[in-house]
Amino acid sequence: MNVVYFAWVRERIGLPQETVQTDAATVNDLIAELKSREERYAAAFADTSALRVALDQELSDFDAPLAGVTEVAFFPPMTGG
Amino acid sequence: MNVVYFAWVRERIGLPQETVQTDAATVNDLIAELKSREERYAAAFADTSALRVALDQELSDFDAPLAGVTEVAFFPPMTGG
Amino acid sequence: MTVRVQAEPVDAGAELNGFAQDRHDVGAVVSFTGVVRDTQGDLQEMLIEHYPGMTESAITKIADEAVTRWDLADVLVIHRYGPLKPGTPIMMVATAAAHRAAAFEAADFLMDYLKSRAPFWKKEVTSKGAAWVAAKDADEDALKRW
Amino acid sequence: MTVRVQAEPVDAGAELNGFAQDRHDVGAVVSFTGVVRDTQGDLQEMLIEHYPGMTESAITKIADEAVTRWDLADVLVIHRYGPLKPGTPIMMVATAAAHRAAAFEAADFLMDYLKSRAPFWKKEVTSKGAAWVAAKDADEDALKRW
Repeated sequence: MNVVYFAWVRERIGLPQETVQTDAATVNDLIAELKSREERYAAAFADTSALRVALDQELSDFDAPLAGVTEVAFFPPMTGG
Repeated sequence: MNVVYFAWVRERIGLPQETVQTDAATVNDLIAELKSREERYAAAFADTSALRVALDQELSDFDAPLAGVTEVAFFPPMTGG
Repeated sequence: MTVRVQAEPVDAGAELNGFAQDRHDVGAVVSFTGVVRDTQGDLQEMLIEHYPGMTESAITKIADEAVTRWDLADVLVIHRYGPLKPGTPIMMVATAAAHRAAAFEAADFLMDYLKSRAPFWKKEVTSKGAAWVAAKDADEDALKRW
Repeated sequence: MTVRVQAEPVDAGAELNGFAQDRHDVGAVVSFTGVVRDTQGDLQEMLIEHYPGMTESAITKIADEAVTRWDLADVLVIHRYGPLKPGTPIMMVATAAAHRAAAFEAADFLMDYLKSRAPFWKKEVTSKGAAWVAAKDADEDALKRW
């Protein structure tokens, strides 16, 4: 699974994207798995209310299932316009 | 007193402006006086709800007094923009 | 604030690019361009009559009111008169503000008031003849929003 | 409908003049230009990050929604990414319609959604360092209007 990060999420984790081998059933499960790995993930995912997630480039929810998903993106609330 | 006409009011009366000698106290009085003069004025002023009036280039009302006014303008509702 | 009433064509793009250029506190610019519409494909020209003495002062009064109501960095109003070809701009409004809500609302307000309170009258010339454009009740009603 | 995501500068005036030029049923064109604001006079540049795969599709989805809700002749959205200097356009939106209400409302709607639903992130670089611009609750709340 391709996991991509933007803005300060990218900066805290220290890379723009990575391939993650995981059996996580939902986005929340994936986050728990990443947080348990290293401190930089724990820091980036400390407050998920400050984060947004997109599954295969569509905005989604943290309890959404990951079955069939090839790209997960984490980023702060968008500030376009 | 200078009386000016715009759009179809000007066309019905047949001139863009004229000098009117009058003792009319209000706009309504002036209209009554003009209507009594000639058919073209009667036609132009037949329905004052379809007209607007400006006194010295400020939108005003038909019952406004004419004391001190030097220019009266009659025209249909504006269609700018 | 810039208010212009002119017979000459309006280059909306050039006006937009020249508007509020020197203001570093501007984050939002809204423009409105009114264009001569030819829905039936039969319009030869649109004639705009105006009240020369009153026009600029009436527009300036409306623009002053917008500046009072919203925190604007700048306001532009240009309105043409005379004969206009289909597809060409009749007028334009631009507003500049720190944030988008003020710029949008002020431009919307300016248009509603210019429509019904600035002394312009439109006449359409088609192959069937010439006819004055009637004011719409909806345009008068729109003023109640503000 | 035109949607562009680009690193290159946006010439808002040229875009406005080229927009909906061939449509005879257009009476109203509204444009919004978002400009890099430098209220404190200390901004060196603004960096815009985006999500290349998702950006155009997210914007297109928002523009499609606008076309569904309002009777529009055309819609334009251009958004830049990369480093931007103060005073330059970040993005622009334009809407064309027969009447002004649709053009104004659709442009306002597009801006509200682009602000909070298109994957862009702003970072401000000043003499004090670089900081990500935080999303405002007011921008999220603005979506409830529609």
